[in-house]
Amino acid sequence: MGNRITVPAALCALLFLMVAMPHVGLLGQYGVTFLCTMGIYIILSASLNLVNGYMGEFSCGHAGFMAVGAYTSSVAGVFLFVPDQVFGQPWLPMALTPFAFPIILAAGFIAAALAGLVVAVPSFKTRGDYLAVITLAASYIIKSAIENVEAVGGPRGFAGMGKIVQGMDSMAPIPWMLVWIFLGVTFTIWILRRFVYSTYGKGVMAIHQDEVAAEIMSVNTNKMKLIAFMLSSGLAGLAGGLYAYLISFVNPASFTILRSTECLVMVYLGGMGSLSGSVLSAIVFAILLEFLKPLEQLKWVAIPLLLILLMQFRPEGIMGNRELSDVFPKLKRFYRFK
Amino acid sequence: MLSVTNLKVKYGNIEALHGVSFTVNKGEIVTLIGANGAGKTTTLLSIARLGPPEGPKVIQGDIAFDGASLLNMPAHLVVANLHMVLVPEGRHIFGNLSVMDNLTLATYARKDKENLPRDLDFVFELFPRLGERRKQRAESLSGGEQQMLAVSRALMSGAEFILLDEPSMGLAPLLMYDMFRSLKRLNQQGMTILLVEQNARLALDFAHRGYVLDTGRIVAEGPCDELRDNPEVKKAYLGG
Amino acid sequence: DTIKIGFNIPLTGDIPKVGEMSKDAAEMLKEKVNGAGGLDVGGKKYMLDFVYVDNEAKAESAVNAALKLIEGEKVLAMVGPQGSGRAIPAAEVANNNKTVMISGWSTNPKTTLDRPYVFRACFLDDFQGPVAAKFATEQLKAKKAAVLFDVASDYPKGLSEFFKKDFEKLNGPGSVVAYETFTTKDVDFSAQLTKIIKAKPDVLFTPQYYNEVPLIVKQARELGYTGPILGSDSWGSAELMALCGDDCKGQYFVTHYAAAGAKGATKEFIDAFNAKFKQIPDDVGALTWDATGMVLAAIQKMGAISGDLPKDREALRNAMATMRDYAGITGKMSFDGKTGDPIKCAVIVKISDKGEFTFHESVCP
Amino acid sequence: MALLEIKDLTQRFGGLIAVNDFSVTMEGRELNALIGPNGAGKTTVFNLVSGFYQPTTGSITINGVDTRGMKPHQVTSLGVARTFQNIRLWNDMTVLDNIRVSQHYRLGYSLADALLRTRRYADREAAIERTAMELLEFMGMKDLANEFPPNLSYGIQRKVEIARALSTKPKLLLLDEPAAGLPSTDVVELIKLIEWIHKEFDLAIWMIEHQMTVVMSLCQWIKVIDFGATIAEGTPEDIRNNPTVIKAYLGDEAI
Amino acid sequence: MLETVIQQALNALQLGSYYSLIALGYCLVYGVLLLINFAHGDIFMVGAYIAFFAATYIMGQHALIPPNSPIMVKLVFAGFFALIVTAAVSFAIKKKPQAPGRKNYSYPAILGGIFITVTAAIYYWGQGMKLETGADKILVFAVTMPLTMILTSVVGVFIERVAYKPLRLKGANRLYVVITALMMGIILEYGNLSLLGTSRLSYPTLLPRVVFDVAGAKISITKLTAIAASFLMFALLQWIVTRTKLGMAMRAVSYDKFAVPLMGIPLDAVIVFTFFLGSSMAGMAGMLYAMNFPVLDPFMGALVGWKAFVAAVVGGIGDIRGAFVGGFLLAFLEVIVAAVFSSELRDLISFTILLGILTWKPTGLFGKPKTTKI
Ligand SMILES: Nc1ncnc2c1ncn2[C@@H]1O[C@H](COP(=O)(O)OP(=O)(O)OP(=O)(O)O)[C@@H](O)[C@H]1O
Ligand SMILES: Nc1ncnc2c1ncn2[C@@H]1O[C@H](COP(=O)(O)OP(=O)(O)OP(=O)(O)O)[C@@H](O)[C@H]1O
Ligand SMILES: [Mg+2]
Ligand SMILES: [Mg+2]
Repeated sequence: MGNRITVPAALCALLFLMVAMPHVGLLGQYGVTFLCTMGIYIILSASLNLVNGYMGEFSCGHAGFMAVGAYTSSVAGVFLFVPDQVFGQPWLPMALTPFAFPIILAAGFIAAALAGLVVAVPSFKTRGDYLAVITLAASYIIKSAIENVEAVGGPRGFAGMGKIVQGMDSMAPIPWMLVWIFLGVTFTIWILRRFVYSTYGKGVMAIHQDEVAAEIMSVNTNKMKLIAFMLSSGLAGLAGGLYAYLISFVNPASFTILRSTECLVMVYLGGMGSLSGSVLSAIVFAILLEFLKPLEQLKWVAIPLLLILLMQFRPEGIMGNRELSDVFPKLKRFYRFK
Repeated sequence: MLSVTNLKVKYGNIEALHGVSFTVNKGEIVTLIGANGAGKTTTLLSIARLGPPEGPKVIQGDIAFDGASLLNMPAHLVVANLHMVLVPEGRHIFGNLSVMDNLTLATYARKDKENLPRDLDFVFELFPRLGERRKQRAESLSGGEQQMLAVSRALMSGAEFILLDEPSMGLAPLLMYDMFRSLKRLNQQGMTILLVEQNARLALDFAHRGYVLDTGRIVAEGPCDELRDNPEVKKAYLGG
Repeated sequence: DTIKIGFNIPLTGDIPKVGEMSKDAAEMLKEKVNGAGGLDVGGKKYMLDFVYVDNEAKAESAVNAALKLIEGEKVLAMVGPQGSGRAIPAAEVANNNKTVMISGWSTNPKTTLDRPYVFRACFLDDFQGPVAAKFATEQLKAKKAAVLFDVASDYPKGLSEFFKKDFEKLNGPGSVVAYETFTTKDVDFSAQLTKIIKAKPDVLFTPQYYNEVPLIVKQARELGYTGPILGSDSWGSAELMALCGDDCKGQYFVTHYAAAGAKGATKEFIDAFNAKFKQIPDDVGALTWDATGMVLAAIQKMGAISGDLPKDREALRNAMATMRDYAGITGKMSFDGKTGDPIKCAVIVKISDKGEFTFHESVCP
Repeated sequence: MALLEIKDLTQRFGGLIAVNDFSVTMEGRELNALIGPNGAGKTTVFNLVSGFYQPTTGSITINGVDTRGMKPHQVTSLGVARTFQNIRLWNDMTVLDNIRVSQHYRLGYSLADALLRTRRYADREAAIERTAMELLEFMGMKDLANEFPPNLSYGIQRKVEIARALSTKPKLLLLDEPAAGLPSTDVVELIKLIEWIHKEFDLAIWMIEHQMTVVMSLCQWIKVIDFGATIAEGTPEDIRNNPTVIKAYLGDEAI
Repeated sequence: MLETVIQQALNALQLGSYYSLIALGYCLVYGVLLLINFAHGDIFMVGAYIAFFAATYIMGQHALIPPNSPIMVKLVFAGFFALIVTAAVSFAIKKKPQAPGRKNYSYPAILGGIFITVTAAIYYWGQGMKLETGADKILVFAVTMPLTMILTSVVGVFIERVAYKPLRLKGANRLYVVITALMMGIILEYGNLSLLGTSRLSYPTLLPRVVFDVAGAKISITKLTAIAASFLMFALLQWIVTRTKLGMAMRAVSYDKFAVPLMGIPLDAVIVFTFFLGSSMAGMAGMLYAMNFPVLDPFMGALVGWKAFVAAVVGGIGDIRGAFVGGFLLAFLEVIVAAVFSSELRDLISFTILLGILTWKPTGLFGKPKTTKI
């Protein structure tokens, strides 16, 4: 079936470009990092959309889970590959880094997903703005916990991931982080799309629109909430891991409420319950952030102003709860949303 | 007293009424009947001046009360100054307030405070159940009790002209008949009533004149007895 | 010809003042040099071209900014980022791209740790801490000390730890009777101060920023603390007195240079700055001036600019690493060729009753 | 063994007793009604049966399974489905999705299947969709499959809600005032529909309704409650002529 | 020992009074529109700045009109300033929903009075006379407070009109309004930053720096004022919301906006009034805060705003008592943790406890669980 391969093909082509362009000097490191940051934003907004968009809760502690993922991945990596005064001698040779990296990220994913429990369990009984505060508190707790762990440098932050990235570079001279982040984004979208388009995942939307009806119509609401929260926070953790290796340094100050706010803005800008919306808004947001820099302080007046205006014209976000394929039905020819 | 002329309204860009005209004279009971989605509620909302987002937007025609156009009068003044009150479809009671608070709130814009006790007694005598539930949070009332509360609110607000949208919805037969009897009494004391009712037979028994609404247009009108005998109406709305 | 130098500074974000000060100082230096017809490198005059990129006080944008400067702008060297949170990741980038980076303000050891291309213009916590401890013990005759600092901010935390260590070394274990913390952006310290006062210390050491000091001091006084309060270089801001008023008069702090009663180059700098921007430069300004100055000195030391960027950057790095006794306005600085950390003296400043920062004594390692 | 067996059920809300030891047993394939004045406790009984409230005292067993402590979705999986007094459809989902999601308890595949798109997933999804479409076809709403509920008229929405309930393959269907808000003409249709469903799907139906035309023409056995307690029960005939019921509930029609 | 306990209690009280004052503002707006007005923290910041300029201006320290400028300039300026105030006041009165439609001729009189007095006052102080004695400063305090409250509430209402109302009329999901509020907050912060520059302001001491001694524990008059204010405001709001019909109307709006006009209640007026009240509280809080923590910067509202929000919710958002108690609860938690355990763990422990409370009481301390009737 033709329409089944077009998307994978396109993705491969993109990946190839990303690897090739830097080599022929079409894409500098600056461009690469910019794309990377964009990618991380995409993961963040898409993952938060599962909880805030599809499930209709108001989680504003996404940064917390990102932090968990970031620190777990960093520690795991450093523990395995880098000599460190706290974690001692490396266990594995650098040569293994490219293969071990997915595992390192997975560690971050799992840790964050588990941290998601802190929010998921209360969500059985609590709802709406009360849950919002629980998520907020959770992120404060996580941040302040990290600040108190000397082993990971407390507020001074934790470094050493740079070595691993260099390690990978020494294996093969390609923009590794870009590749990983690209894969991360693809994975995120892939997993989320499959989830929300299965009848299984639609249970989450049922909860959003009428929880009572959902429960009585045989949807196991608690289970669905658990899954949604853990998946969402897990992916945030993935983003965190990638972030940590991109910056090759993490400190608690990078995971403040402001970070969560950014995620929120992207989700609602894109549209509650629209993956393509989240992706779009993330891209727009990243571009705004980077290219309005010349405005200096006024940038932070301009961006919110823009967003407010945008919401005045599209009170349901860029995409509302529709997907690109609903707006441009032609796209359906290339991939099936089932 | 109330005259609607060639009313066209839209929800967003869907036109729901395509030029509706009718009149209600003082002291009359007039009923609007029609299938689901005919536009009955829409008509009442437009008269009560409830606009977007929930309500419809008037794009043509006029609604006049005693000759003066209502089109740019805010909804709350319709109640406060003209004493024309709507009992909305779907109750819309204030669930977070007690039954009593709901009734008190209905008297917000009322000037003749002296009549309050009288009306309260009237309401509680009509719906004893509400008396018993006085203190209860309104959202936990049963469906029918909520309907009673919705109607009572209108009665408490010192209405002289009352718009009823399916008042009998979810009411037990006994209560329903009691309610219609009391409304009749009020009407004899001078209250004007515009009634929307699904049970066409009942509505036609109750009202003086009626209009039949079909997908946003008036398709038949006249005194109830005539309408009752009108073959189309029989077939389409009285179930043969 | 021109020489391009990049500045990676927080023009927005939550410490915009730092960015502003750095920029002003840099601009001033540029005008000074260009006014004199440019920088003389091996008999050839070069005009200076400074590029400022905002890092929003965020780690990732610091990295982006660094790359933008190094790649996009093709700068010869990069000054900043100032705060360690940004400096460390940016340093990684600069070092990987073999470009000289010098931070004016970052005191975190990680910043320069085995990164040959990364330097700093300020002394580290492990020097400033002991100085403060020594001063408290010897000059203030303190037997018991209390510390109040921001745990969530790496700079005060590091400093406090070193102070504690050394003060207890001098006055025996447990002589730091209260070791209290708060978190960034807190404004109410009464709970901690109450604890501190209860412990009856002879001196209160609080290595906080100039915008927090007034609150701490005021509340300490209101809660009945009468003893001396000792600070660190982060006090050394023009704004301190404007914000603090009488409360801060008579207090001491360790810093790089003393504005009032300054002599020679330092005084010139301050007067010029004051004339230009209507405010006394704080330590960030001064350190940025010196950091940039050192880079320029190193460039001159290179002898000639080949125009081949990688080669020049390499040469510049070597010139920097072997810099000896650079007479900066914050004191003499040298690099020992091994680390990027300068060897320089600290100054103890007393806030006079006129509210000026007066030179009290100078301590060298 | 009885399909539904309620023994001395009592439900208190703070001071007030909404249901007062109420008992009933229903065998499969019955078509019964529960009527009574407003606030008598009818809906509360339904809420208790569907597991939305936990009874203060008394027991509810479905096919011999005691439902105490069960969550609603578990009760539903025992074969009890219901509609609501005021329609509760999922408004941002198409009619089709409404009916697919309500088969959640018998999806027959796991999260992993959903993410990996295994064969089992494909088969089950197909099956679910088939069931849904068949149901819609049966009820003559096939062409509405991709409509969103808010765009449908009140009567159709009622039908969709019934379809959604049926899609859980219930043995017992609880209808809470299905005729409320329907014009007389539609009521006639509704009666036909319910009759048909009762025949076609071989299930028991228990309904709350205030419109006597519906109750009298459909039900075999009617239970009348007031203040949560049974005041009368019997065939339509008995009830129509039962003085207590007339006094407490039916009243006289003259306006 | 006892002394320290009392001292810490007082510390907690004064810290709590700020949390409560801000939380009350959150709660008020939430209680009516179910809108988490994330801009509130920044409106509070604006309040502090307004208070600063008002006070310094009145004390003649400010170059708004230099003391030596010609009489006319002063008069014109004073008149203009007075106009703003009067406009604000008239707005407030006119929109008061008690008397829909009814004409009331006392307003023009009142407004005229206000106009003249304010002009006079501002002209008088416009001379840039230096105020030395404590008494004068207390006078300044007395004038600045209401002025701040009014001006701040103008800002708040303005934001509601331009940013929130349009969305509401478009029937947008309430979370979009919340996000708009977030954006508004950022705009206020950076707007301020780019207007006034990066250097922070130092609030003048208005109240004499008297420090009372309660059994060895110390508390300054400023702190006492804050505590008193928070209790007063609480009482006032509690009265409005639970005792008056207006308050009842407010609660009704929160449940079903659609039906409110059907009761003859002017919906818009109720909403405006709410924002007026809420923002004026923020203004008051801002001023008291600035007096006690005299370093003003554009981000001062952010953290305390978030914390107050948490407090309001833990108390049971929408319930006045909840916000009030929540504020103090948070403060006491923070202080106790800092005092008993080590202060490093303050956020960790106090937020864990709050999280615990919410898990144990899903709708906060005072929030009523919504009975979903089906
Ligand atoms: N909020 C709305 N948005 C869009 N369309 C609407 C809205 N409300 C009603 N409509 C449409 O307007 C038409 C008239 O609806 P209305 O509710 O007035 O009919 P009705 O006669 O009251 O029906 P019912 O008997 O179900 O109450 C219908 O086609 C309906 O789909
Ligand atoms: N959650 C609750 N909290 C308090 N009281 C309740 C609650 N639910 C129901 N009630 C009360 O219990 C009584 C029974 O309610 P129920 O909804 O069962 O009545 P009903 O028989 O369905 O009436 P109707 O025919 O009007 O729907 C009512 O008086 C109602 O006020
Ligand atoms: Mg209707
Ligand atoms: Mg019921």
